[in-house]
Amino acid sequence: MTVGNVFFAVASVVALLGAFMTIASQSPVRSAVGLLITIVGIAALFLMLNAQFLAAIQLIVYAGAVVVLFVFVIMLLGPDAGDGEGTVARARVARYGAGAFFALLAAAAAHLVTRAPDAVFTPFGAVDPEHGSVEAIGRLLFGSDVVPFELATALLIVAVVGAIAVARGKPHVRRQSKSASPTARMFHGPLMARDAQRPLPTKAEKAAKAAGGA
Amino acid sequence: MSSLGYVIEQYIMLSGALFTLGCIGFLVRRNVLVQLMSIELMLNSVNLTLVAYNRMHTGDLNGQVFAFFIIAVAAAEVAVGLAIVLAFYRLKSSVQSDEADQLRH
Amino acid sequence: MNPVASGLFQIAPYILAFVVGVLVPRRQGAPERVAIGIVAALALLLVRSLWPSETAAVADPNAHEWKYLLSVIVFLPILGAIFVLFLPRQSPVILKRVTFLILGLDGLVSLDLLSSPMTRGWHFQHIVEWVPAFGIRYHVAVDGVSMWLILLSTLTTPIAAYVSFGSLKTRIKDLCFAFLLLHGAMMGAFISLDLFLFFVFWELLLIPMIVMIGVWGGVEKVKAAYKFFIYTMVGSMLMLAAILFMVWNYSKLAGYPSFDYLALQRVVLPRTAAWLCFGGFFLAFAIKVPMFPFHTWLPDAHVQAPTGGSIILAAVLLKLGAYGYIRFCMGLLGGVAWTAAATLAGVAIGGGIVYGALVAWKQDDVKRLVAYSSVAHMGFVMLGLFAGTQAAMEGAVLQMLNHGVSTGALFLLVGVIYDRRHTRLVREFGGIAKVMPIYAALFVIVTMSSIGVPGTNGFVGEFMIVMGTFVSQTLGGQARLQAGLASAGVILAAVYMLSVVQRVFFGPLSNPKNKHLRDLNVRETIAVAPLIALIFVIGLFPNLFLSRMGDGVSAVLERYQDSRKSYQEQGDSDTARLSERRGGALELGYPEAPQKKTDTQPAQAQALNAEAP
Amino acid sequence: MQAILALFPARDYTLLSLIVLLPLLGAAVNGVFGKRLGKEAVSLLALSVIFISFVLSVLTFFALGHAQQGETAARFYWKGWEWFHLTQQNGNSTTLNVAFSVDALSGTMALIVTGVGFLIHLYSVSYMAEDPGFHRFLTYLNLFIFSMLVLILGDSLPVLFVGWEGVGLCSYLLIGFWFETESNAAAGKKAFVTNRIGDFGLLVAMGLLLYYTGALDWSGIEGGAKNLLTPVQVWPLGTHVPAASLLPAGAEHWVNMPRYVSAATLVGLALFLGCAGKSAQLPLYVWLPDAMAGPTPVSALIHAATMVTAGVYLLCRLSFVMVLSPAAMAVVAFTGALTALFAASIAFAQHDIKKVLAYSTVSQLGYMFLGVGVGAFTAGFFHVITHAFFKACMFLGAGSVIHAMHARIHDTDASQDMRNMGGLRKYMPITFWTFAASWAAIVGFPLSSGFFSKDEILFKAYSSFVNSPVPGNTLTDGGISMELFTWPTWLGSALYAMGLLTAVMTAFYMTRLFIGIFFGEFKGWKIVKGFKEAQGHDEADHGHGHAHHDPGVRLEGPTPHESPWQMVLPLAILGALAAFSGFFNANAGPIHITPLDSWLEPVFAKASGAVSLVAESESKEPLFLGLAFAAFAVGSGVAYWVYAIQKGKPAQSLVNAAPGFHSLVFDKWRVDEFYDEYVIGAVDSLAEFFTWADKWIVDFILTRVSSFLIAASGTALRFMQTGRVQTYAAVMVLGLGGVGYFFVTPRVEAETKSNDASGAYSLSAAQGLGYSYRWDLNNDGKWDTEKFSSQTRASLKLAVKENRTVRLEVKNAFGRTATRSFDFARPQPDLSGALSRGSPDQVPLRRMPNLRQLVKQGAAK
Repeated sequence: MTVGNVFFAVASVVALLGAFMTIASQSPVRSAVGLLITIVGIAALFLMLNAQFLAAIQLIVYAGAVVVLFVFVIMLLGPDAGDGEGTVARARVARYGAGAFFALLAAAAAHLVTRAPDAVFTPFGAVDPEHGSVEAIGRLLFGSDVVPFELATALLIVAVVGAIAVARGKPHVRRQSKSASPTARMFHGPLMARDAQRPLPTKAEKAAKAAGGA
Repeated sequence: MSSLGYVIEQYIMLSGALFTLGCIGFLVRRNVLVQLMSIELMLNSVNLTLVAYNRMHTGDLNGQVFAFFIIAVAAAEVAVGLAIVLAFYRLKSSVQSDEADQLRH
Repeated sequence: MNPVASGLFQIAPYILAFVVGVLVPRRQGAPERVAIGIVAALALLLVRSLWPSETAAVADPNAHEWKYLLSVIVFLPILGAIFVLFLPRQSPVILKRVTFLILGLDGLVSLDLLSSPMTRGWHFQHIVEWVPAFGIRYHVAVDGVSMWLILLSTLTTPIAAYVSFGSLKTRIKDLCFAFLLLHGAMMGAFISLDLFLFFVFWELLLIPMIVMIGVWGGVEKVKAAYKFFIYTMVGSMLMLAAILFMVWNYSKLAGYPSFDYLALQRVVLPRTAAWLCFGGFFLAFAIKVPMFPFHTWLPDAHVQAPTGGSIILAAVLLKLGAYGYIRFCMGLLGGVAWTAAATLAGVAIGGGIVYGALVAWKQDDVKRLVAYSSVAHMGFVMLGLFAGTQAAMEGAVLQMLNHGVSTGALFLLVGVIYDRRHTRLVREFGGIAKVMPIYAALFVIVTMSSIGVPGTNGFVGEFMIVMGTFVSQTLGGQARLQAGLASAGVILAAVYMLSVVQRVFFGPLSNPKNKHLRDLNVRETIAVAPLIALIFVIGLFPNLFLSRMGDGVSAVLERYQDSRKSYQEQGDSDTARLSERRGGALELGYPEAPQKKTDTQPAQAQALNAEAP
Repeated sequence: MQAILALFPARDYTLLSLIVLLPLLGAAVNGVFGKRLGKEAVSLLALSVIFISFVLSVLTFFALGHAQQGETAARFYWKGWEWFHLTQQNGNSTTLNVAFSVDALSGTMALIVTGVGFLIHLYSVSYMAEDPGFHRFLTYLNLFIFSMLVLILGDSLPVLFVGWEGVGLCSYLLIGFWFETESNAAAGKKAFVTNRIGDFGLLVAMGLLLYYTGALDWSGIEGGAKNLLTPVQVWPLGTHVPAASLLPAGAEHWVNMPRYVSAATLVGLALFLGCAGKSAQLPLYVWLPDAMAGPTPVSALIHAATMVTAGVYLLCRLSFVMVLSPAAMAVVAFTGALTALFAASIAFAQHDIKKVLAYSTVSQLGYMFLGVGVGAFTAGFFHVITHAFFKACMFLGAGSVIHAMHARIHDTDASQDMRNMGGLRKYMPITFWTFAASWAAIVGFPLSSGFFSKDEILFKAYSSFVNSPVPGNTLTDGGISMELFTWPTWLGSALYAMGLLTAVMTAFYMTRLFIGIFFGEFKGWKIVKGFKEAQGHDEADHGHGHAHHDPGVRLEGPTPHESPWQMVLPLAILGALAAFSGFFNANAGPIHITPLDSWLEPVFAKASGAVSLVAESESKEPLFLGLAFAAFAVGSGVAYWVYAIQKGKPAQSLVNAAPGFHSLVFDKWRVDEFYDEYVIGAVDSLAEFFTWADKWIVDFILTRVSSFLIAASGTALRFMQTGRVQTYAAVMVLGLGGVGYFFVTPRVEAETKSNDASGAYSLSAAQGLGYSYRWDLNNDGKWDTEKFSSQTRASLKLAVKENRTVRLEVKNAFGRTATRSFDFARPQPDLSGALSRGSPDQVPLRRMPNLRQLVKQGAAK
């Protein structure tokens, strides 16, 4: 029983427990905390796997940004963020079913692993000291993988813009389309009205405007 | 059990368990927020697998780089996903995914 | 003669045409008159350039062909459609002008097709590898058959657009986009010699067409658009299956895949498979033509479509079906086509010429009537194709042009009264020849063309088809009988067309709403004028057209015969095979086997290669 | 003449193009600019183009006369351009040119068309002067002359067909000239459609001619006419009639017995159908009386003088084809005679003077067909000429009368009713005298034109006999031999009897008309009240004859007066021609002046060879002459007695005695009603049925039912679509689980290859996720190696007739195993050496061509 063994055991149990908490707790805040715990556990496992940089990123991005974002949204929604009335009752069957499913899967996995007559574990080999270091990953990211890296930044920007665009909706101008049928919407779209409502200013109008402005 | 933490199979099984939990969470919970978190769980479990396999092949770091990109994508996804949750909440005054059944009509 | 005088002599006809054009229209302003005059002079120029000259047959027919011409014809409108997307929606004038400019430019460019004498073989051929792994190539070329359909299309689409711009006021940008895309896709379908490419264009043109029906159509437009779409789609899917089956067979037999028309011609399928493939192709084309009993989408689509859409639908889209039959059913599966010809000719006569005419007679809606008359006319076209003689085939191709011209003109003219009265029901009219004399005169002229009065275009086409059917060997002993029955169609055509003319134009002007109808305006006159001119040009000088399509048609027939011969040689054998390469001008651009790497070659070949010095 | 021939050689006679195109030019200019040119300019242009055309025709006529010497037919030819060509499957190409030619026949016809046409144009300028559509009218008339010239001068059937339908079109436009009246437009349509039925026949004739002779121009048809003597099976249509197998054996044999006619007969009948349509013969005559709805000059020009004779012209033109089929000739002759008789009987009871003239035209056309049908082409054509003169003159005279009456009565129908006329001799002397001349001609007054032409036809009807075109009267072709139809001996007598009877009737009703218009008291001071021309629709309206007509109120208005000179001049010219044109071909008794006969002889040379005279008929000629005179005397005498002396009382009492019969004749034997009911009605109900079927069978079954089926299955599948993301995700997970299970389960698959000849067999196992294998190849029940290895292939060799079972076990990455056994058996070798179908040995065989090619390539290198 080395330190590493213990570390792995603790980290994996923490990750599993956190995951369980995420999906099982009624309050979304608790779920978020569970997610946080899992993330920390996985970060620890990353350390075990010689992925120091990733562990850091995991903590920074997930714990620092994603979970915080979740919490913000939960705060924004207030009490509505929780499960509605009667949801728990409705979901009971599903919960029991899911529990049973998970137990079944666990049993199957255990069966597969233990019953294999000559189950041989594949140990990790010796590790390169450079493996997973910030320098090594940085070399890759700014070297051969620079294009996807830059694309990832683009993706993030697009995501931010998109998130703003989606979240910024104006409920008071929500358009009720004429017909519920998507086909009808396609053929009788609102474009006609738009054409009529926003004609381009004519030359005379422009001139009048300029004159009036002057 | 001295190999605890030093063989790939354990990481795979752990990751499988996390993935299954995430899956169950996504399927069972009706709360969109929790569903999103479940998706995060699944992504994390995949990351764990990638990194674990990468540990076996010490010659390159492609697995870790891939995991890095997954984290970036997950961040973007959460941002957009939460924005959609907000928009959805505005539409339905609820975050229960049962309400999101417009696809049917 | 001194050069000045000879120069004057050269341009005198154009000046005369111009003067006539300026003088003929009454009650028009000077700019309109000048415009008509210019159109008249240009029309004369077109006829003059079409006139077969002694120097036409150059030694090397491909010498002066610009190989990018077809690509320009196809992609000019498609790129134009994309360009239109960037124009402001609020300025319809700019949109209309740009669209018209592009369509007009396309028409002018397509006139260059006339520079080639269209001898046997492919012209303006252009081949680019597209997806080599699946044997898909960008292979475009024209022959004497497709060239005329392209020219018909480049003539009618601007007319249709011009008419639509006059009568449609909403969503102009979408309209421009649809017109350009539709035009490009139609051109593409006519020039593709790669079946994949063909299929892409074939499906592509569906989209703007249903949009055109569905957005600017009548009351039941969505239903009609759906009906059109689903009918066509059913056929297309079966055609796709047939194409893929043939490609699969080719790749199995030749060792490499190819979607190329020239390659697939060589595939000789076992009997059952050949019949199934033929069925797939034929259904797609029969729906498009349309042949009985797949015709019921046509009246609905025509009635609901706006005038411009109807013109394109009648003038070009229906031709795609007949063209597809010529190209693919007769070219790829000639044996089956030959065997089925007599039966199908019976369907074309009974279900097309007779049935279509009789049903047309009983219609109240003028557009519906014209739609059923299309069924009858296309029955003639299909009969010509089934007859399979040179005369009948030439007649059929010519009749396609005729139908495009005269039915296009009919739809245009029906659109005119629809614009005035917002109804097309025959009983709403009567005696309007009194208030719209020019309109009535033009309508009667087009009617005469439609019923095939000699001297107009309709006669030449029908006459050639009937005569070709009389002497047909494909139809066997029934040829004379079938030709006789088909010529009975000329009676029925007179019955239904003259009935509608009588009920709409003659008799007392009973409906007070019709008392103050305006006669044709300048826009409408300009739009219909080229069609009227073509009615007489084709009717009196059909050789201008036939001389350029004869070699193309004989090549089609040669292919048909070859295909039939290999089908007969195939007998009851249940394995597919490839027929011999024929070589020559007709196989120009055959997709040769890709250069194989040495290690994939069979062992024997390696051994042989090793032995060879 | 030499100068003309030098200027325009016979092979390139450009003058023809001028003759044809000048009227077109007139039509085009008048049609487009007519409204702005003014009436004077329009009439000047329209008249001058026709007149120039006429002058050129005269020139051409004399040039022809100059060129035609002796027995050879002169023919001037002008080719415009190549129209199109018809290429057949055997590569033969028939070129159709836009070409015109003129010979004695068409030259004469062109003379009549342009000459009579010009006179009628002149007449129309005055007659239509007040009409608002004046320029339109002259445009149509010019266009008609153009079409008619194309018809007669066209050098091939298709070019003729252009004119043929062109005149039909002009007729349509002119009948419906006053289109505001519904019935006029309907009459125009009726004319066009009926003509189209005839055109259908012509189209079929063209197809058959193309098929059998390979040509459509006159000389080509003449050259290939021999091929028309081919038997054609017309029944059964297929190999046999399937339904006939239900019949008793004898009947089945009778039904399925092949029946043949000669191609010439088919062509002849189809041609005759075309001619019957255009020339208003039974059963397609119905349009001509209705066509009188058009302006009177139109009736004179189109429906009396020129267009309706086009059928006779065509049969004369293709006389060499017609005589190849005695059967078709008999049909033509008999139909002609029957039409003549039938139409004459209708003319008895009509009051509308134009109607009487119309039926008399139909009747006279019947005469012409009778003449052509018995092979007397010259006689038939001569009647065309004389009829053109006297009937045009009568129509124009009638027009003049109507013009005068209309000025008084102002009612189109009433001003054509002869019960409102009478005594007009006093008011319109010139019209009277010209009308008298043409009356004399039509009733066969001795030495008038009609006397000669009719007498010739009647004589030939009795005496002619169309010979069989083949010796022995049996056609043999390709093992089929058939008897041709021969003329029965009684046919000539029967035709003659019908013709003679018609002559009597013609004399009677024409005299009745003549007396009714010009003699007695003028009755137009009062109008016959309630006059309605019989349309045959309303029984009660005229069911009891005209006994009940009340004399109406006295009308105010001018007295009838003679027409202006533009109308009178044509009348005078035509009247003179009607009186004296008989001497173009006078052949009766002692008179024997036959320039026309010798003029046309070369044209009909080929045809007249096939016709012979019945023995001893020459000697009976005086008898026939006497009979013809008797027919005239009896017919007109009785009419004079009835209508002039007795003032119509005998006729009145006859009508009163048999009112039903009279109304039947008055209603034109109710043929129109019969057609409406049974022919049009049948087509109409077929169309109704098709329309119904289109909606409820084609569209319903094909579209609605299939769309309903698809919609129903869609509805069923819709229950699976809850619209909730989680449901979809759950299904996804289930699917994923399935895939996982599939991967976790090991499976044994192996491809076996066997070669029975050598006894070598091999197995190659499929690979999978982490698979390892162990084998039991020697069939001992134990694994060859206990440990799993990566060996995937195994091979074994068997002796003849040896059986072996091989087992294979597979373990996958999860340690699960699966086992399967494979049986091998080597059969007794097949010594015959034949390879069974589908055996693997065939695989290399099929590849042989490739191998051979490779060898060839290698050799080439």
